[in-house]
Amino acid sequence: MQTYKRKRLEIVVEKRRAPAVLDLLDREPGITGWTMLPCIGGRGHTGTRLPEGATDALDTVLILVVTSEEVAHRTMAAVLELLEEFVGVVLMGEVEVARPAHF
Amino acid sequence: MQTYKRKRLEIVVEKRRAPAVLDLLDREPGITGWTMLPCIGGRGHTGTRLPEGATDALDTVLILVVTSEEVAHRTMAAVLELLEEFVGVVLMGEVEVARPAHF
Amino acid sequence: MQTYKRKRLEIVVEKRRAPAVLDLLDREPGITGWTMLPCIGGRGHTGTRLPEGATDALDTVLILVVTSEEVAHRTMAAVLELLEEFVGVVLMGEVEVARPAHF
Amino acid sequence: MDAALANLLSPPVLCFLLGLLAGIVRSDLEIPEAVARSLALYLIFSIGFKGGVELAANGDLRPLLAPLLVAAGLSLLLPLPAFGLLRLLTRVSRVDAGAIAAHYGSVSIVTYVAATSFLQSRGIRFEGFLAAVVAVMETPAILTGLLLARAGETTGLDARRRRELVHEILANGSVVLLLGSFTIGILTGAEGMRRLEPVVASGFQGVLCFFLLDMGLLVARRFAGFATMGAGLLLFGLLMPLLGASVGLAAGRLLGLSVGGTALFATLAASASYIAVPAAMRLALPRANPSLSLSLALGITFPFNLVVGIPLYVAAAGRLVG
Amino acid sequence: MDAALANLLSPPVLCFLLGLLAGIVRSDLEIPEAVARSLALYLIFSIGFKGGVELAANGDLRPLLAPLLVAAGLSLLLPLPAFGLLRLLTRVSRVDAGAIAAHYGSVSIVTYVAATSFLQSRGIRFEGFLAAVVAVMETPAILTGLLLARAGETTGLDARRRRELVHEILANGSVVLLLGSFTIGILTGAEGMRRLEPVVASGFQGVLCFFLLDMGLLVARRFAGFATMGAGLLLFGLLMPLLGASVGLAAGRLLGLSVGGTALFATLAASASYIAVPAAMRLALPRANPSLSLSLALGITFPFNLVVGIPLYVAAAGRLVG
Amino acid sequence: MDAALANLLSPPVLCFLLGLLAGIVRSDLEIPEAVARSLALYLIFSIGFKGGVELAANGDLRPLLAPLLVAAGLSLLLPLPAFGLLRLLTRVSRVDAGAIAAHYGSVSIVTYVAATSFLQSRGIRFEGFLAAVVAVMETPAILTGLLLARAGETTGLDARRRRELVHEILANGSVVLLLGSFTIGILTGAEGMRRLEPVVASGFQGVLCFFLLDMGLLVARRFAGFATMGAGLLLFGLLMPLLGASVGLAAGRLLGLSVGGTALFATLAASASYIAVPAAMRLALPRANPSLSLSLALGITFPFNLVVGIPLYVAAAGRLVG
Ligand SMILES: Nc1ncnc2c1ncn2[C@@H]1O[C@H](COP(=O)(O)O)[C@@H](O)[C@H]1O
Ligand SMILES: Nc1ncnc2c1ncn2[C@@H]1O[C@H](COP(=O)(O)O)[C@@H](O)[C@H]1O
Ligand SMILES: Nc1ncnc2c1ncn2[C@@H]1O[C@H](COP(=O)(O)O)[C@@H](O)[C@H]1O
Ligand code: NA
Ligand code: NA
Ligand code: NA
Repeated sequence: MQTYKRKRLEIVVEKRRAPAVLDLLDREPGITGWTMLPCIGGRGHTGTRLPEGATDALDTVLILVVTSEEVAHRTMAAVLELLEEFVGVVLMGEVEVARPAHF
Repeated sequence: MQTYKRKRLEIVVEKRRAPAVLDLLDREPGITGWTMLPCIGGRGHTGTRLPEGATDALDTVLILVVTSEEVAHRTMAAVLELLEEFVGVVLMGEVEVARPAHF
Repeated sequence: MQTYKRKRLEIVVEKRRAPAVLDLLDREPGITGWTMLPCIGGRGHTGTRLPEGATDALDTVLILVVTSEEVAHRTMAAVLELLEEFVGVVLMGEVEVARPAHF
Repeated sequence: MDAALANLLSPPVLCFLLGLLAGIVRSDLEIPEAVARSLALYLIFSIGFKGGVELAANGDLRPLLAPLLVAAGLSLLLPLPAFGLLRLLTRVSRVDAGAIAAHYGSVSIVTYVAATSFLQSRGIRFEGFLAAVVAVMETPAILTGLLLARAGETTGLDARRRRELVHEILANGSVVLLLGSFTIGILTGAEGMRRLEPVVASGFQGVLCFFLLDMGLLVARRFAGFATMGAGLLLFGLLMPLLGASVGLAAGRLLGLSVGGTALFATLAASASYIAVPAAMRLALPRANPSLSLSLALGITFPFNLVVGIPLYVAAAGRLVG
Repeated sequence: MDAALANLLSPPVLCFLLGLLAGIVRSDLEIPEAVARSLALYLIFSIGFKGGVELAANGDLRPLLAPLLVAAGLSLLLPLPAFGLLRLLTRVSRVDAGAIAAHYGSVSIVTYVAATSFLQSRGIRFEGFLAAVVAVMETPAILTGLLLARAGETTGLDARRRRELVHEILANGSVVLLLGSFTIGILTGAEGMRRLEPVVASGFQGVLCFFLLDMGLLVARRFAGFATMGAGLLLFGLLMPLLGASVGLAAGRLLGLSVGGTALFATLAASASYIAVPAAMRLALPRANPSLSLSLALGITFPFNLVVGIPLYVAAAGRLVG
Repeated sequence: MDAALANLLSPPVLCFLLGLLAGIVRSDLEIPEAVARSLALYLIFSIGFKGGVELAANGDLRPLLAPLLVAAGLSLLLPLPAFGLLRLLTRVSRVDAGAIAAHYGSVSIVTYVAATSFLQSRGIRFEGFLAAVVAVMETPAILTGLLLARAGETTGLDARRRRELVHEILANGSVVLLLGSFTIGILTGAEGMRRLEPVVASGFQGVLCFFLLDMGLLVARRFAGFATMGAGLLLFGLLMPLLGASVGLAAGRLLGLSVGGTALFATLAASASYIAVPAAMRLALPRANPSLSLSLALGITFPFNLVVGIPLYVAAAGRLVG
């Protein structure tokens, strides 16, 4: 099966910052889509987070974006700037897709 | 630690189509397993999906499959054919495993 | 955007074994963080798991760890040893990050 | 007027408005999905069960037949004027028009539930078999919507897809639960009610309030999409319930239903599905844009019926039948 | 006969059958996991609390001791005939046989709950301390099952694993909740009941109905696995509850329990765990196939007990004791 | 003493202790997050609604003004001594001290709910408008905490962040729900209560029990963090509620509140937020360590207030006012 190379961004942010990140993605014309997954815990520089019955203040999500190399680099920089001092990580990996026009 | 190369497929589909995809995976003898994760939103050619209290009609899931290169290509083609006009994306990436017989 | 190479580990284990795995990660000084995601099903050598209303005994989670190549190899071996005869898979992939000190 | 105000100031409608307000100011108030969906199942179970118990008390199943047939007919036929109106007022594609038409031929269970709650608070009785009428109206519209959307296409659905679709229509979760609880109500009657009363009857208003709070949040989220939708679509979302209600009122009168029953028939015809039909549409018309029909059914028609429509239809039924 | 029909036509059993039917026709009806698990916690809390309150009313804790000891003994010993039957009737591995035997030595809380609901609807009283009996029967079977599965192995569990397992057995969530709510019932007595009555008592039947609806859906999903399981296993799933019930009836009679108490003892012995034991088995016997034991306990023994077994055991207890 | 024992042996507190115990022995008992959060929403809605209904019964809104102003003032000012104490007793950073101070200026709704439940069980009445007092105390402390944390920094928040923060404070989910349900209570009054009574009133104690069970589990999980926290912080978690309560008692007395009202005022001042403030702090002070403040508010101050504080404050209010 013929495939085409794309970049795969993974962004872990607090659920309450996700709308700001999604807004940013929606404003970047090179991005055709994203997928958001829930997290049930994490550890980083701001300590350990485990599910809390009482508050969702510490919940995080993982946002997955597949896009071209150029857009991926631009987006990575933009997201990191947006996050600023906020919690979060941005990862970039390789991925192959079969329908190049879709991404 | 010695590792072996495999392919890592990610399939995002509507929850209601997932059983059809899993059936397909279960019928392919080269595939030894899969993992399914819930999504809490997404955007693509069919618009934006966010969690709905009222209906689960728009819910999506992410299915992860680790398998050999050959089987991965075959499966990618088969899943895309199954999805046809339905919503969904299929991604293929590289991954290393330690227990080659397991995948 | 300048990026740095890291390894990306994915560990799928039963939810009840996750604390043991997280303990292991927390004791490895080279690891600065992890992210845990819920799974809603899976298939492997111990059969098919789908969500059960009655018991969470079969629930699994996916733990994501980004770290250096050396630590990743060490951790992969340690996790596989911990899992022993227990259910689970460990995958290693490539990833690029922008803030090298963070991982 | 008085009834309209009473409706507006009832706890369920106020909870809906609170949710709407919270959504509009983008509060982080959020009812977890798993719980909201369970509350919907509870509401469906309750109205089915109570309808069955009520029917068992009367003992006579004969008067059921005509209303059920008329209801199925309404569900099959209402997509036609809906489709016509959409082609007239808007520029949505044929596929989207078919999908939207299917939503409006079908019914909104929560709107029905809110209407029964309004009737109860006013002391107006209605026929127990109406729970079965709801179930019967849920899915026929899917067929018509599909035919409208696909008309002109040379290739229909292939055999497997057709089988899947029929299955989806018959085995739809809310239909199964509604008919099932209705049957359980008939089978267990007063004794069953004695056992379940604290849950299905006493708890009903409170659960409805929480559920409508969540509906308000969801409806507010839909508002964002209105900007890109065009005035024609918004107009459709207000005209279609009035058209449906008129047909429903006429049908209720012809069937000789009580005031309450006629008002509920009108409410059903006026309402648009956002549980059963969206699910079926993902299978029947995967290329239809689901946000479009949900924004209309959930964002416009649902609040319109809840706040303005229900007291209006009850008043009209009172004039026509009472 | 009459009792069997009354059981079949009770709301809880009908809800179970509705879920079963929905599952068989592969309806998309689905109770969110988070809610289903919470309903199970509610049921456990309620029976524990009510048992404790009942015991506090009688005041006398002495009659507790013998039943608790016998119950623990039953849980420890029942895996032995279960294991024997499995080796006789089926070809499952030693590890799987041990795991399955552990499930059958332990108990199903939901089956117990359904039995108390059946007794209540027939006006048959039972001893309050039985809630503690349930707790005591949950985990000893795990030890026996483990020993059976590992017999013949030269290496046992290492020290850490053994510690983990003992912890799992003692700190198992349902055991802790059941004993805890039982204790809270004893400590707060009638005054506690006055405060919690609307939730733990009035709501009980309704919650049980919803929970059994979900159980029906889960059981139907298990049916798919039967094709590959072989007739011997299915037979075991029907024989073992009858054997367990006989032992339980005898034990109840020996202990001098009431008709209701004896019937519940039989039900407990006849039932198989699908909450506490599966969890412990993942730790004790990770290589055992969890689908196998769940398919048996959930797919065969649970529906058999719910629909046929409970009225049977109650009738037998009536003859034996009444 | 008697009251303290009665509190300790009440179902809600025993459920909390059960959860605590289960958490300490690391049981796998777990209430799904989605359900726990929904129970919290239920509790918030119930106290708001009941407060509103109560106020509507008295008809007079005037006595509301002074308590609301004083409450807002307390929330604004209490972070000052909290910050001072923290700098004195501990070595946490300025940012963390500001964040923690904000939590303690604000209030814990669940502590308030537990206090009303305690008052009810003792037959002590309190003013209905206190539900509004809770809402008013939730967020002002955030401002003070933020100013304290940022004092000395040359650059404040930029305009966008400031807008976001004001929004977070005003549109915070629990504030909106509390004020909203309070308003619905006022608008629908006795008639609304008649409809919602089975859910918001009868069910209250039972839901509180389940919620506190989960709180116990969460609190136990926090204990693990204590090892690294230092004695100064733990001391702060015990001293600050006493200081807050004293101020609250004085305020209640000055405002001429009833014994119950004064005790609730004290409880509010003594309690620390773990719903509204943590959410706002993620935006206002993202670099603050959220585990630190949650461990204090949830792990020390909450159990202290629940088990020891509430009966103490009620007794003190009785002396001061009664
Ligand atoms: N090395 C890592 N590997 C995987 N996930 C991480 C890592 N570091 C941080 N995270 C995730 O990012 C979240 C925020 O990290 P931080 O901003 O460092 O507190 C954490 O809660 C984790 O979910
Ligand atoms: N470029 C993308 N990156 C990540 N996820 C995507 C992308 N495009 C689509 N998706 C996911 O696939 C789902 C279906 O996409 P579509 O069929 O294009 O509507 C979306 O809801 C997303 O969850
Ligand atoms: N080939 C695979 N690809 C993706 N996930 C897998 C694969 N094999 C196993 N898994 C996951 O790992 C879990 C345990 O696998 P196992 O230990 O083989 O039963 C399964 O339930 C799956 O979630
Ligand atoms: Na309609
Ligand atoms: Na048993
Ligand atoms: Na305070």
